[in-house]
Amino acid sequence: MLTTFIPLGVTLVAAPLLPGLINKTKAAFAGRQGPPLFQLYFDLLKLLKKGAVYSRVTTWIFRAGPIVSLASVIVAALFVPLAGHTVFSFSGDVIAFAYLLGLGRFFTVLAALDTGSSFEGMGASREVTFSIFAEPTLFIIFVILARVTDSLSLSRMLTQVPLFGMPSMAGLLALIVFSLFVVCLAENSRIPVDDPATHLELTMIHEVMVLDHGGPDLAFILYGASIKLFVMIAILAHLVFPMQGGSPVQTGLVFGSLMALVTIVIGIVESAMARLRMIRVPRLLMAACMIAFFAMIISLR
Amino acid sequence: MIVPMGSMAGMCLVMGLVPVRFFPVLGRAAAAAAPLSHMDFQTVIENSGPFLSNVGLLSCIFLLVVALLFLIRRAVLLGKEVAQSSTWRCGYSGVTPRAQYTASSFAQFPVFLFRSLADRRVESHKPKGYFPAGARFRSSAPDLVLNRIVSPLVEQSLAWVSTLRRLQHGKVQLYLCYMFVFIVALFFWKL
Amino acid sequence: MEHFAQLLLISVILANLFVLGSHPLGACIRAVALQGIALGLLPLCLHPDERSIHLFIIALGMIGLKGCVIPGLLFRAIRDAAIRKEQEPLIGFNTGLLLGAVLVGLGFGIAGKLPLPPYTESSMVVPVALSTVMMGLLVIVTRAKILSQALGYLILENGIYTFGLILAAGLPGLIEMGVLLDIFAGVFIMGTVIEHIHREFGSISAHKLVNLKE
Amino acid sequence: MTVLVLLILIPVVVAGVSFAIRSDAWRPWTLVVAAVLHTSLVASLWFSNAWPSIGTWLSLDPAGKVVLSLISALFLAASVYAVGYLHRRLERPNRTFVTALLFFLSATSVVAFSQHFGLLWVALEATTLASAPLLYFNHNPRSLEATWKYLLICSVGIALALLGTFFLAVADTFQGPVDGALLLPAMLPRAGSLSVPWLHAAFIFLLVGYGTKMGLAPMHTWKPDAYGEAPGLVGFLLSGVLTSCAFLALVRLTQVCQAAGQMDFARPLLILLGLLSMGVAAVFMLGQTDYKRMLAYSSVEHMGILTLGLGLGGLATYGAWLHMLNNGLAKGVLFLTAGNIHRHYRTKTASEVKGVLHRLPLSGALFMAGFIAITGSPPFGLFMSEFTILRGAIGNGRWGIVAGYLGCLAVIFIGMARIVVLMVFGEPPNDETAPGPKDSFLTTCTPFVLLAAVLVLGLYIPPWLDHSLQAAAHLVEGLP
Repeated sequence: MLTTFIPLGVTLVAAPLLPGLINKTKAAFAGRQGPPLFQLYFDLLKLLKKGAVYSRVTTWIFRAGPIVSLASVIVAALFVPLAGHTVFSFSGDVIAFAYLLGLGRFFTVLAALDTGSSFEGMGASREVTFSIFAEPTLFIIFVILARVTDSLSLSRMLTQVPLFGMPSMAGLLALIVFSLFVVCLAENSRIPVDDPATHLELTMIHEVMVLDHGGPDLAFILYGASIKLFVMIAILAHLVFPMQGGSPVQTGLVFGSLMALVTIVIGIVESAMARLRMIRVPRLLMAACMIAFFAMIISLR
Repeated sequence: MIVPMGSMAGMCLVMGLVPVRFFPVLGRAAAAAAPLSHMDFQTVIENSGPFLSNVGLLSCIFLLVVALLFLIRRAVLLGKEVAQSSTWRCGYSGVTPRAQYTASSFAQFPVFLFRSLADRRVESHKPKGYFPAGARFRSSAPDLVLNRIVSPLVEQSLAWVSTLRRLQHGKVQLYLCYMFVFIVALFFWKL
Repeated sequence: MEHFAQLLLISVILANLFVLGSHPLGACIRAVALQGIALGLLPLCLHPDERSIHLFIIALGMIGLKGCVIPGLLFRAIRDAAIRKEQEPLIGFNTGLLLGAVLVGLGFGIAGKLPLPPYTESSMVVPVALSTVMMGLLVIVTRAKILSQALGYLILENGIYTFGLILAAGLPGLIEMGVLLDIFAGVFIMGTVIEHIHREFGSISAHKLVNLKE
Repeated sequence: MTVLVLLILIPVVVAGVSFAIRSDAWRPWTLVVAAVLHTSLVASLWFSNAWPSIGTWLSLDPAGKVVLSLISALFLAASVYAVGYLHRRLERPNRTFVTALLFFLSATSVVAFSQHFGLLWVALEATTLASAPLLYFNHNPRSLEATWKYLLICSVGIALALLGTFFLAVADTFQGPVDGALLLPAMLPRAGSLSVPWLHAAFIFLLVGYGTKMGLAPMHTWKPDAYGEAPGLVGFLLSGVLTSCAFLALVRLTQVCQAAGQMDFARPLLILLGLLSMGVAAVFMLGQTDYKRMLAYSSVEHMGILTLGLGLGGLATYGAWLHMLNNGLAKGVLFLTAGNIHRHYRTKTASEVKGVLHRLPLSGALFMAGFIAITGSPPFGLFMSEFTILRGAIGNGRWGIVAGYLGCLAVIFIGMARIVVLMVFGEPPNDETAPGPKDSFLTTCTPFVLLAAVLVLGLYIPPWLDHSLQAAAHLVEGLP
C-alpha cells in the first residue's frame, strides 16, 4: 500500500534538485563553479522562515494563487509514472492532467493581475499568449499517444509506448520528443522562451508575474515550478525510453540517470542558445505545434 | 440574491465531487430524451461508473491538497510578521489608478500575433513637439466573428425574410391563388 | 338522354368561358343563372332510370335557387351599388379566356388520372366539375369587384354541385344539405358583408381592401 | 344519449334566451350559464366514463372526448372573460355577438361528436358562419376587411373540403353501394377496398380545405388579419377551439388513411404542411410590428406542430394531442392578456407599447409567462408536448425534420422575444392621454387559471388524462 506512494515521495523530495542540476551544467559550460546543487533547497528553507508582505490592493485571490498552483501541480504529478510506477491512474486522466496544469497557470495569472501592476499584467499576458500555443501542442501529443497505445491514461500511454525500438516509428518519436521538449521549455520558463535569471521586468515572463510574492508564498511558487519541471522531464524520459516492471532499485537508477540526462540537455540548450526575442517565441511554439500536428497526421494514417 | 446563486454554485460543486451519485439520475432523464433502449442505458452507466468515481476522487484529493497547503502556510507564518505594503512599482512612484493595466492591454500581445484575423483598430495621436499639448491612443479589437460573419449573415437573412414578408400583401385574390397553386402542385406531386 | 346530359355539361363550360371573357356584370349574372338552370336539369338526365320525387325536388330547388333567387339578389346588389361593368380586371379578358381554356385542359387531365366510378352515366361529369371549380376560382382571383367574386364563388359551388350529382342517387340528402348550406354561407353572408363594405368604403372594389398586410 | 342532445341544444336554447334579453349589461351572463352547464355535463361524462351516442352519426370516441373537453373548458374561460370584456364595451350592442358565441359552442360540440364526414363538414361550415359576426364585432373598416377575407378564404377552403368529402364518398362507394357511406365506424373496417386514387385526391382536397380552417400555410393568409382585428376573446376562441376542431377533422381523415394502409401517401403531405407552416410562422415572426398578428403567426406555428406530430405518427401523435390541449390553454393566456393590453394602450403596434408591467402588472406578468409557455420553455406543458414530438421525430431517425423543427422553434423564440420583452419591460410612455381601463378581476383571473393549467400539464399529467390521450393516439394509429 505505502509503496504506491513512493513515486509521489520521490517527486516531492527530488524536484528541487533539477534546477540545481541545470544551473550546474550552465556553470560548467561557462567555466564557473556555480551555485551548489542543493541551492533551491536552501532558498526554499530561507523563504519559509521569512514573514509575508502583501500589497494593500490585493485580495484573497492573490493569496490563493500560490497555493492553488502548487496544489494543482502536485495532483498532476500523481498521474505521471516514475520508472513505470504511478500513484493514481484511470482512463481519461490525461485530460485531468492537462486541465490541472491549466488551472495552476490560471491562478498564477489571476494572482498576478490582482496586484494591479502593469509589469505583472504584461507577464500574465505573455504567459497566457504562449500557452495558447503550448497547450494545443500538449493535447496533440496526447492524442498521438492515445492513438498509438489505444489508451487514455497517462501512465499506460507512457509506459506502453511501442514507439521505442521500432525503426518505423523512429521518425514519429523524434517529432513528438522535439515538440514536447519545446513545450517543456516554454512551460517551465527556460531559455530560449524565458530566462529565469534575468532581472529586467520588461523581458521576463514567469518571474515578473511573481514579483509581488514573497516569503512562504514565493517558496510555494518556486517549489511548484520545480515539480512542474520534474514532471515534464519525467514524461520526456519515459517517451525516450519507456520502462515497466523490473526491480525497483534497478529501474529507479536507470530512470534517475535518464532524467538527469534530459536535465543536462536542457542545461546545454540554455548554455548554447540566447533568449529569443519576445516576438519570435510564438513562432518557435507554433513550429512545435505544427510539428506535433504533422506527427498526428502521420500517426492517424 | 446571494443565497440562490450560492446554492446553485454549491450544487455544481457537489456534483463535481460526487458525480457518481448524480449520473444515474441524470442519465435516466437523458435516456428519456434519446432513443436509447433500457439495456444500452444500463451498460452506459456501468461503464462510466469507475471513471466518474475517479474524477470525483481526484477533485476531493485536489481540495484536500489545497486545504493542506493552506494549513502549512498558516503554520509557517505563525508568529511572524505579516505586513501590508504597496505593490512593487519598479522605481516609479507616480502610479495612479488611471494608469491601469486594462483588458485590451492584456489582450494586446495575442491580438498582435493574430492581427491578420483580429481586425484591430488603432487610433493614435502621438505627442508632438517639445511640450506636447496632449496625446491619445485608443485601440479596439471588434468581435470579428460577430461583425464579419454573424451580423452580415443575420442581416442578409433578415433582408431575405422581409422580401418574403411581402407575400402577405393584403390582396385576398392572390391569397386564393396560393391555395390554388398549392393544390395543383400537390396533385402533380402525389397523384 | 346521355347526349342531352353532354349538351348540358358543355353549356356549363361555355357559361364559364362567357363569364371569363365578358365585362357587363348583368350578362355574367344571366350566364350564371342559365348555368344554374342547366345544372338543375342535369340530375334528370344523369339518372334517367330513377326519376324519383327526390330528384325532381333537387332539380326544382336548384332551378329556383340558382336560376332565379340568387341572380335576383345579385341584380339588386348591382342596382344598389350602381355598377354596370367589371372595369378593372386584374388580367385582361383575352388572357382570362386563355387561362380558362388551360383550366379546362387541366380539369380533364386531373380527371383522367382518376378511374371513372362505375355508376357514372357520363364520362364528362368529373372533368367538367373540376374545371368549373377551377374557373370559379379563376373568376374570384382575377376580378376586382367584390360582387364578381361572389359570382365566382357561385360558379365554384356549381362545379362542386355538378360533381355531387354523381353521388345524388347513392347518398341522398348529403348533397343538398352541403350545397345549400354552402350557398347560404357564400352568397347570403357575403351579400350582407358586401352591403357593409359598400357603406363603409363607398365602393365594392377589392382594391380598397388591402389595408391589412405586413 | 340525452347528454349529447343537451350538449348541443343547451347553447342553442340559451342563445334564444340571450337574443330575447334586452339589457346589454346582463346578456353576457347567459354565456356563463351556458358554459357552466356545458362544462358540468362534460365533467359528468368523465366521471361516469360513459360513451354516449345518438344513432351512428353522432357518438363520442376518445378523440372526440379530448376535443370536446378542450372546447368546453376554453369556452368556460372565455365566457367569464367575456363578462368583464363586454362590460367595458357597452358602447357596442352585443346581442349578435353573444348569440353567435353560443351558436359557435353548439357547432363545435357537434364537430366533436360527429362520426360522419358529411356532418363533420356541415358542423365546421356552421362554425365559420357563427364566427363571422364575432370577427366583425368592432364594426370598423379594418375589422370589416378582415371579416371579408376570412369569409372568402374560409368559404373557398370549406368548398374544397366539400369537394373532398364528395371524392371520399366516391372512393367509398366505388365498388358499389354500401351501407353508411362516409360514416367513419362503417368505413374503417372496409377501408381496404376504398378506391385508392379517389382516396388520394380526397385526401388532398380535405387536407387543403380543413387546413384552411386550421390555418396551415399556405392557406393561413386570413389568420393574421382575422386575429389582428378581432377582439382578443375571439382570437382566443378561434385559435384554441376552432383550430382544434379542424385538427379533429384532419385526425378523422388520417384514421381513414391509416385503415386503408395509405399512410405512406399521407405522411409526407402532413409533414410538408407542418414544416411549411412552422417555416412561414418563423419568417413572419421576425420583424413583426403588431403583437396581435404575432400571436396569429404563433397559431400558424402551433398548427404546424400539430400536423407534423400527426404526420410523424407513433409517439409524436400522442405529443400532438397533448400539444393541442397545451396550445389551446396557452393561447388563451396570450390572447386575453393581449386584449387587455390593447384596451389599455389603444394600439396594436408593439413599439408603442412599453412597460406593461408598470401599467398593467397582472396582464404584463401573465403575457410574459404566456410567451415563455407558448415558445415551449419548461416547466410549461408545451415543452413536454413539443419535446414528445421531437422524440417522435428522433425515434424515426428523421434528422432533416428534427433540424427544421428545432430551427423554426429557435427562430420563432427569438422573433417573439424581441417583441414581447420590449413590450413588457421598460418605462411606460408618459403621455397619460386617456389610457384605457386597468386590470380587473374578471379580465385577469381567466388567463391566470389557464396559465396555471398549462403549468400543471407541464409538471404532471393525471392518469385519467394520460389514458384518454393515449386512447386518442391509438385511434389515429388504428390500434385497439
